[in-house]
Amino acid sequence: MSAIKVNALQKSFTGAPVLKGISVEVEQGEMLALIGSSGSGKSTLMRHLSGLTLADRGPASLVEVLGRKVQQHGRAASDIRRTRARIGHVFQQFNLINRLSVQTNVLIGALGRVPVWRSLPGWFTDAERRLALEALELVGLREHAMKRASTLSGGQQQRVAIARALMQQAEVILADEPIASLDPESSRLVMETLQRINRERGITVIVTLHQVDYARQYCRRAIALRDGEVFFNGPISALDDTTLATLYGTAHETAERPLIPSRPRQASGLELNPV
Amino acid sequence: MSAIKVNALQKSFTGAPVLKGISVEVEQGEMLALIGSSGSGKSTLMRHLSGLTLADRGPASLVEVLGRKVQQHGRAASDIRRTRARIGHVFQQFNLINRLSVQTNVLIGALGRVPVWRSLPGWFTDAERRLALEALELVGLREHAMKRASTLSGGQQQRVAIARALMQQAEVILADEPIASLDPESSRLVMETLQRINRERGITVIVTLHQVDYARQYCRRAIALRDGEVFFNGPISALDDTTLATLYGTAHETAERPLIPSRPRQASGLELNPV
Amino acid sequence: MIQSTATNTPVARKPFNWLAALGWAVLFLLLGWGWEGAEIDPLLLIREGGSMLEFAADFFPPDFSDIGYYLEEMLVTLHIALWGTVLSILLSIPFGLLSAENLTPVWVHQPVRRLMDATRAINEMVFAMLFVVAVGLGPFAGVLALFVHTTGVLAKLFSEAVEAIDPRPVEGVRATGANPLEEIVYGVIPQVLPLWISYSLYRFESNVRSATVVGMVGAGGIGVILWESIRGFQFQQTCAVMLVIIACVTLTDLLSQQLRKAFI
Amino acid sequence: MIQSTATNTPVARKPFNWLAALGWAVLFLLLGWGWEGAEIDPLLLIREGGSMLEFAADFFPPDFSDIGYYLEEMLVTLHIALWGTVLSILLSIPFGLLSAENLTPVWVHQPVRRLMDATRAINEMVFAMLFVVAVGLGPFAGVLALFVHTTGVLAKLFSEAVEAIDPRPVEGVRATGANPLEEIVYGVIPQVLPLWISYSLYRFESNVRSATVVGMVGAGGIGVILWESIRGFQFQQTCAVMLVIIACVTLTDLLSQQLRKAFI
Amino acid sequence: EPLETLSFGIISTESSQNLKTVWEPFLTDMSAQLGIEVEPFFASDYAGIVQAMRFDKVDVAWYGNKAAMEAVDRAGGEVFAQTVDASGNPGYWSVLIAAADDDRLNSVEDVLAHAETLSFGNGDPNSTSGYLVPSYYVFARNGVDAKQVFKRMTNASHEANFLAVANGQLDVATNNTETIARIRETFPDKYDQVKVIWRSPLIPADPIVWRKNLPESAKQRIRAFFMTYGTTGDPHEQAVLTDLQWAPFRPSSNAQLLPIRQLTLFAERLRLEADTRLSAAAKAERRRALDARLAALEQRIEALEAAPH
Ligand SMILES: Nc1ncnc2c1ncn2[C@@H]1O[C@H](COP(=O)(O)OP(=O)(O)OP(=O)(O)O)[C@@H](O)[C@H]1O
Ligand SMILES: Nc1ncnc2c1ncn2[C@@H]1O[C@H](COP(=O)(O)OP(=O)(O)OP(=O)(O)O)[C@@H](O)[C@H]1O
Ligand SMILES: [Mg+2]
Ligand SMILES: [Mg+2]
Repeated sequence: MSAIKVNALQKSFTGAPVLKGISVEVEQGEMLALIGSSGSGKSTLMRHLSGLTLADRGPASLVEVLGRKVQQHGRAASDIRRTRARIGHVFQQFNLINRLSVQTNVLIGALGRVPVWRSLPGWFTDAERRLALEALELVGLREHAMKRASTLSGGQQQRVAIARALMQQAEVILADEPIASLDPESSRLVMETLQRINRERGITVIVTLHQVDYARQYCRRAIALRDGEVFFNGPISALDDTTLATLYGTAHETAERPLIPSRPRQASGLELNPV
Repeated sequence: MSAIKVNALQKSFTGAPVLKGISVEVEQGEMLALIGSSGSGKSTLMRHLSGLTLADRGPASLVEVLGRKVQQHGRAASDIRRTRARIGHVFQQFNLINRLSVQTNVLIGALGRVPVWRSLPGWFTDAERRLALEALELVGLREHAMKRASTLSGGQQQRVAIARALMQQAEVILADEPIASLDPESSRLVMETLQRINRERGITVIVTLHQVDYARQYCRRAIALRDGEVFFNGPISALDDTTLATLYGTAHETAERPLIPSRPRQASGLELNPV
Repeated sequence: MIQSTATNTPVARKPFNWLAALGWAVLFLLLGWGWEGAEIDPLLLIREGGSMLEFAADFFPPDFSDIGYYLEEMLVTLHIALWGTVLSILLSIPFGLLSAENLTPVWVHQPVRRLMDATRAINEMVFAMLFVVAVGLGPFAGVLALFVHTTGVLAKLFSEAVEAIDPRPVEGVRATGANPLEEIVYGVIPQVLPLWISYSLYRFESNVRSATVVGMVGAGGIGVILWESIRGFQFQQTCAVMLVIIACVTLTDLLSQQLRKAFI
Repeated sequence: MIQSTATNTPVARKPFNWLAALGWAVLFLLLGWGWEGAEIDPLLLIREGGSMLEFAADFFPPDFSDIGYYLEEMLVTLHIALWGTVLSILLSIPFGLLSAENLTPVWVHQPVRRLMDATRAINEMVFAMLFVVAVGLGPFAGVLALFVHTTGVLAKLFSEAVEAIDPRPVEGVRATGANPLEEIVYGVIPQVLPLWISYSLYRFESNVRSATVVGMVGAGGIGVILWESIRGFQFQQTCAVMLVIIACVTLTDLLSQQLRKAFI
Repeated sequence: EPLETLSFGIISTESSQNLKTVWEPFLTDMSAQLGIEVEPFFASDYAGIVQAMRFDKVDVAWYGNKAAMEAVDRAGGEVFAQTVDASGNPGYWSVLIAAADDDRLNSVEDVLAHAETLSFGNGDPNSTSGYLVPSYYVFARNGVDAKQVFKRMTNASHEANFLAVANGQLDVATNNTETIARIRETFPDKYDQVKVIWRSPLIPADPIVWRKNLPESAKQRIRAFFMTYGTTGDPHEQAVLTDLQWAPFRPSSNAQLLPIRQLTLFAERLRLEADTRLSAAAKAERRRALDARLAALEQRIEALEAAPH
């Protein structure tokens, strides 16, 4: 069974198309890398998977996760909350609640399964608190549990976001650049944790990565977006340097202006002058 | 002459020491990599350099940039603003103003040299607007100039922050993980831009990096922080794998809990169970 | 470090905003019209400043001979204002959330907003009379009248704070499968709490000052004394009463600052 | 996916907050005491609900026979409220910024806050008389009295919005060597603008309603008509006047929503 | 110097409302006959108008008795005319009201006899008919303290007091004949639920006050206008007065305020007796001073009454 099924997904923001008819499928238990240049639509695609952004109205447009509809024709499914509880989403910008403690931020991961009468007054059980601390321990932040989220360093905040997703005990994990702000060792540990829960528990993992080396090391398959379209979809081994050069290089020529203008620098009027 | 001089810098937050007596010097025209594991104090050190955070009171504590005092004994210098105008700071969390347009965010970089009567009502000259657009072009965002900063993707926001620092035409650039959210091609271009302004204009650049490869490729010297102390300070070639392993690995054992507990997994009570 | 040598790069500017220009034009027209309508003449203030000073001098020195009585009435006021405010906070939380555009669909927040508009617009005196008829004269009628009016104000202020929050933390909570109540408790409330505290204490403070309703229904209190002393031309007593009120407002303000600090 | 098998991991909880507990205890004690003091008896409301309804029925149908007069007076009110509010906004911006703890040192914001406390606490009637003495009876005195009081309120609300901002964008501006004014214009104002707009329009709306001051100084306006019609037991006229005010409040609220939307 | 405009202050008094629409024709006539512009100010309270008169910002004002007394004492005002009720009454009366179906209460004696079981609605302490008059005639004269004899006493406006009695929340309350007349017109059913159980001596009708330092020529013209208005048989003028519910004005003077002054001094004396903080000596001292002023007032009133009108 496929864990994720996306069909004919289109999305534009104020007229500008960002996703241009994406159709992909991800098998249960896969660990998939989602790559593409900055602004190619990776985060937007991820947000569609958990139904936080709704697609443009389209007759064939459909997103299914774990066999349940998330959105269809640009309308959210009615039982979307129950599906979301089974999807862990690590946001690129972390989306922590700055004023709450690190531990509470992690405990929020459990909201999908804690009854409302306990969650609203914040009556988490000792077992849940212990679980939160263990998730924090797994990302190396056990001692920061009682700090306010806003006082953490960038990499620490990122790891809190990961701990929150772990706390959720989800069946699908969407990790949007989970190691962007992490040092090599922390990165390795986070990727290994993702790999382990993928291998040992069969959890489906989609991870957005800018460092292709990590994708090669931990994932078997990759999907590459370019300019809102699926540019590559296949085994990671097929991602050779030429493909990558086209993916990142050419994308800039079409989707955005070249970082280095193709014209000779002098003629372009851009020059580095003394200040 | 040294561009940056830091002496006996100590900082604690609510009692917990984060910087434990840092003394470093950076020569004019150097391109320096600042590395260290997550939470080791890199961003905090950077913030001390532009005087956004004040050190603990200490008799010898001193930060000087471009021969001018930024802070001494934990007190800001009186002419700190003029010094700040000469320091470009790319923040790890971008620190953009979400509700303003991308172009205005970049134009803010010019505030240090625009007279108040023009800056307050937002009367930037055409020359300044052109400069802002060229800075945006350099980071590949020319076409997003009129969008609101909050609607950009993570990597795009990071590049706006870089464009703002370029706009500032500073003599020292402090870039805090400027390529964390960027794809390989964008990363290369940003690092090359930094390298070019460093080489061609003699601008001093300090860049925080988690990807040691980039540090090796673009910088000659590195300073590594571990647990709030200078762990390494020397040519990048001396940064061998053992040093790095100690830097990142051992740091976790002292500063934070291990990501993988040293005890056997079973005994620790942590287990990956079916959900 | 980048500097333009060519001048042919087109400069991007925001397109001229006709709607905003129209808005400003209307505002200035209204102000010009109102200058006439409100008979504004700033020079008068300067020319006749002397009589203002003369009048102000009547307030000094303050006459504290009845201070015990003032404090007693202050207590009555506190009772009434406290209950009026606490009840209205309890109601403003749901109504404020329901009238926030970013939390509820248009067919919920529009009617709720209009209901709140009405409770603010209807004169407190009318509510006071309405409640007098049911519960009789006395502080309870005052509490009820303050309560209704304050609910209208607080619900509006609460909801507009909610509309200005950062949506990302809320999405973070939503993505865990939390239900809407949990989104609010964990994503919204922590962001707006400092502002909500400040609004609540501001309304408490203005309920302490409000003499009209409370005086109407015969509930007494410091505001009524103030009113009476002004109407009795006992300006030195007025001054003393005002100092008592200023002290109370200052205390509330300091409390507000401390409470918010704990949440910012 | 992680699940505890051992129970020996110590559970971290926030230490018990004695100060907060004390605060709550005091609040509940006061509320309990106030229950007596304010003679609260919710049952009365239910038992006597009938007479409330009966009384409310007197307000219908509204009597619109004098609608032209009401609209004329509404215009006067608008002139007065508009000028009173606009002047106070102009003053509240500097005072609000000066009394924000995160922008100014303690020896600036404390005195400014206390000054604002005083302008709020001193009865509007006193200000009204003060200005009557200088500029005579009429709308201008009303404008001035509203202006002073509204400044106190808006400066407080403005400053508390400033204290709740995200400090990071401000640091971003500061790091470019911007001076404090530029930090405010580029770092602070964009963040607080939606809230400031909502406060300003809220005060405009409540100035439209405020009959006390304006009536006091003989400036006329819709609020005074409302007052008089209630005194004269002309409840059907009262109802018509209230409907006019509700329409005005609703318009202001809708305007507020639109304006804020442009900035959120 | 001659007046350019005449500021005319009009307040809501106990016995009438200040409806602008009703006043307008009268003011137009006044302006036409005086030959100067009349600028009216309708205010809901007297405090501002009195201060304005003190600083010469208001020239003529229509006040209630209490306010007129303040204007005379503090703002250099002088009473020169008096309104007359359309029915010819030279004033109005303070009353005590009770529920129509309450058979226990039919007189002041009944009220005082059942006092400890009754809840009493007193008026606003600044009100002449709601507070001052009943305090003296009902309570001071009978040697009782209203605050103490009743089960419960509240202070509220006439309107609130009336409604509370009609709805049975109060047993007795103060009021005046003008308010009751208004209610009779607008709410006949409410009116029927209430009965009047006591009526005070006459309270003089509202005085018209000018500031004493007006130019003499202006005073003459103003007086002439008021004294002749509606007496010439002009049907328009009569219609205007009817709308205001008045008959033609009568001349008056500060002497009109003497009974009110007397009541005020009595009230002050009552307060003095109740004051527990003053020492016995200080109390006696002040009592003597008050008594002296009361005696002087008494003499003036007697002298006036003896003199032929
Ligand atoms: N304002 C603050 N209050 C309390 N603690 C703070 C504050 N700012 C930083 N810290 C703590 O100081 C330590 C160092 O933070 P810093 O941001 O300098 O780390 P860093 O080296 O930049 O890490 P990263 O690579 O994750 O960005 C962290 O443990 C962090 O929790
Ligand atoms: N809410 C929005 N309104 C307008 N445009 C948006 C919005 N969200 C995203 N976009 C635009 O959509 C495009 C894709 O954004 P997205 O965040 O998906 O990119 P990404 O692939 O995640 O990039 P990065 O690697 O930089 O995070 C960008 O050009 C961005 O500016
Ligand atoms: Mg992204
Ligand atoms: Mg950092």
